[in-house]
Amino acid sequence: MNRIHLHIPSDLLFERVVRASAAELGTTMGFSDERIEDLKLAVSEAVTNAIEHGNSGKRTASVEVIFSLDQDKLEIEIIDSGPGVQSFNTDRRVVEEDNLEAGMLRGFGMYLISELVDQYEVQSSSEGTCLKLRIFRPNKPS
Amino acid sequence: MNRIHLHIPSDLLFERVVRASAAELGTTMGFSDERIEDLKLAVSEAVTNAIEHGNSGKRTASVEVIFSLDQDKLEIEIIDSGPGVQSFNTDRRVVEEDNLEAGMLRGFGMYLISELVDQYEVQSSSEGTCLKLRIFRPNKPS
Amino acid sequence: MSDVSTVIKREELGDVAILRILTNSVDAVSASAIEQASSNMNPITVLDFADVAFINSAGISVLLKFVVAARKEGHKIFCIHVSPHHQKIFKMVEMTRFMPIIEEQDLAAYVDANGAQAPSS
Amino acid sequence: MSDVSTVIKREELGDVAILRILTNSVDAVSASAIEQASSNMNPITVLDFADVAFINSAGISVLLKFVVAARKEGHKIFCIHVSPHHQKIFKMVEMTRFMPIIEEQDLAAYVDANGAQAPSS
Ligand SMILES: Nc1ncnc2c1ncn2[C@@H]1O[C@H](COP(=O)(O)OP(=O)(O)O)[C@@H](O)[C@H]1O
Ligand SMILES: Nc1ncnc2c1ncn2[C@@H]1O[C@H](COP(=O)(O)OP(=O)(O)O)[C@@H](O)[C@H]1O
Repeated sequence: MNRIHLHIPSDLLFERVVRASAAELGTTMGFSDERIEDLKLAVSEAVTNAIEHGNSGKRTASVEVIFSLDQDKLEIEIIDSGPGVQSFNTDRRVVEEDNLEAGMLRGFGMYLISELVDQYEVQSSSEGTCLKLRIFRPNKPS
Repeated sequence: MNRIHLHIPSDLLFERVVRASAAELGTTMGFSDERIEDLKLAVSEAVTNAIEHGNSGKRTASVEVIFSLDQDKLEIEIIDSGPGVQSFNTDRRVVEEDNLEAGMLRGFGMYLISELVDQYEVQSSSEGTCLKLRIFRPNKPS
Repeated sequence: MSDVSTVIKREELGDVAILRILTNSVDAVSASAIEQASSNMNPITVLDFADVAFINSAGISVLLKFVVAARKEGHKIFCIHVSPHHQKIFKMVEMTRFMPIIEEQDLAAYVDANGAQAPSS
Repeated sequence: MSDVSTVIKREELGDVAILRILTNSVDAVSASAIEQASSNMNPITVLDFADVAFINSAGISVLLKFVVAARKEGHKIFCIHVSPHHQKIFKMVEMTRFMPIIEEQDLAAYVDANGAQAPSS
């Protein structure tokens, strides 16, 4: 199995670097263009949450990303050292009139992640949160 | 100062991930498109050498890449755990008839690196090699 | 990054304002520069996504600010040149209810019908 | 990755072989698939770099295999649609002495002069 590690400071500028790496690894895995777009978006949402909610934007706190490639899947772990979260809400979340009027324009991240990847897992404690995303290869290499 | 760490297995497939990260960070630094191409090529050559000559392609030996961004420059350290090198030859190296006939089609990497970056430094010992590349920002942010 | 003119190019086509998003990534980094253009809309405003390769939820959030600003004034907002992937994402979160996707020819037809000069192609 | 047909598309324009490199990265990963096409050249062969965004020295090395193969047969090899960045790199290592860069119209003119049908545009 191949592992790629990436550490970035908690600055949303560097979310773009993780995203670019994810795209490249999606290509390596032979994913379709559309699947690579799904991957980029899911990774982007997870890293954004790790920076904003996990590390509360403390630049000195880094976000660790581990990409694990094997025959049948790409697994991505996004790890922060924040206060953790009791439970994630991955219910369908759509734009609503009331929310627009109240200026509540966020909250799509976890729903998008849950829809875009094949599997996800959360491990969270007072030491931090690890979100694990998995995308499977369309068909096994011969 | 911002630091991004990246670890890859010694497989040339993952040189592309480092290159994609370098390109994204070049954009973040405000480098011109042409300068970003220079950066990508220099990083690509350095990572290729670290994989091929440093770690001799032993996949389990990882190559570490550290990007350090500050106000005036991007510095990239490419670190392997190979046997080290006495001295690098960065003389101008061009395609030559005799070499073509002898099938010697390599050896441009260090020359290209030395031309494309603003500064470079080598630290090498029997523990491994660290090649440090620097590219400066065109003008300081106000 | 913070210079709005490098991130949005504003054009008028008849009475329609067309805001061409020039950054390829509509995300937290480009959001504030994009947002500035939401103060300069027409009764009919079209966001052009031709150059946009990526949108995340921070990007969706800034797009919704255009929706909010348009609704306050009773204005209408549309989008054009949305990639298949982003059409999927927009449908998932029902963005399209508030920012319908239109076709280039429908925009041209509207502008023609309203007596404005269509740009020569 | 190893399927040559996905990495190189071979076309004939009159008696000229045009090898369109379809991968955007000419590097160690794509090298072996690209190299396979070097066994299928014409007396005049043109490498088309229109889709190529990146070339490193592992890529230069595989391009030189085309030069070597062409020289063995007394054939000529040219390249077309080389980006300004890669023109710079090719000049640095003097690739252009062995694989001159030509313009689209010069290729078309040559093909015309030699009585071949130019492709309808
Ligand atoms: N890494 C994390 N650490 C702590 N809390 C988190 C983390 N990721 C998500 N959350 C919590 O889950 C909520 C929902 O996240 P999300 O659906 O992405 O919406 P948004 O980030 O726009 O609020 C966040 O508001 C936050 O409270
Ligand atoms: N990281 C490294 N560790 C050990 N030796 C190296 C390293 N990088 C370069 N070298 C040595 O320097 C030589 C020149 O490298 P380069 O100019 O890139 O050409 P090439 O890699 O094509 O041989 C290599 O052949 C190798 O002997």
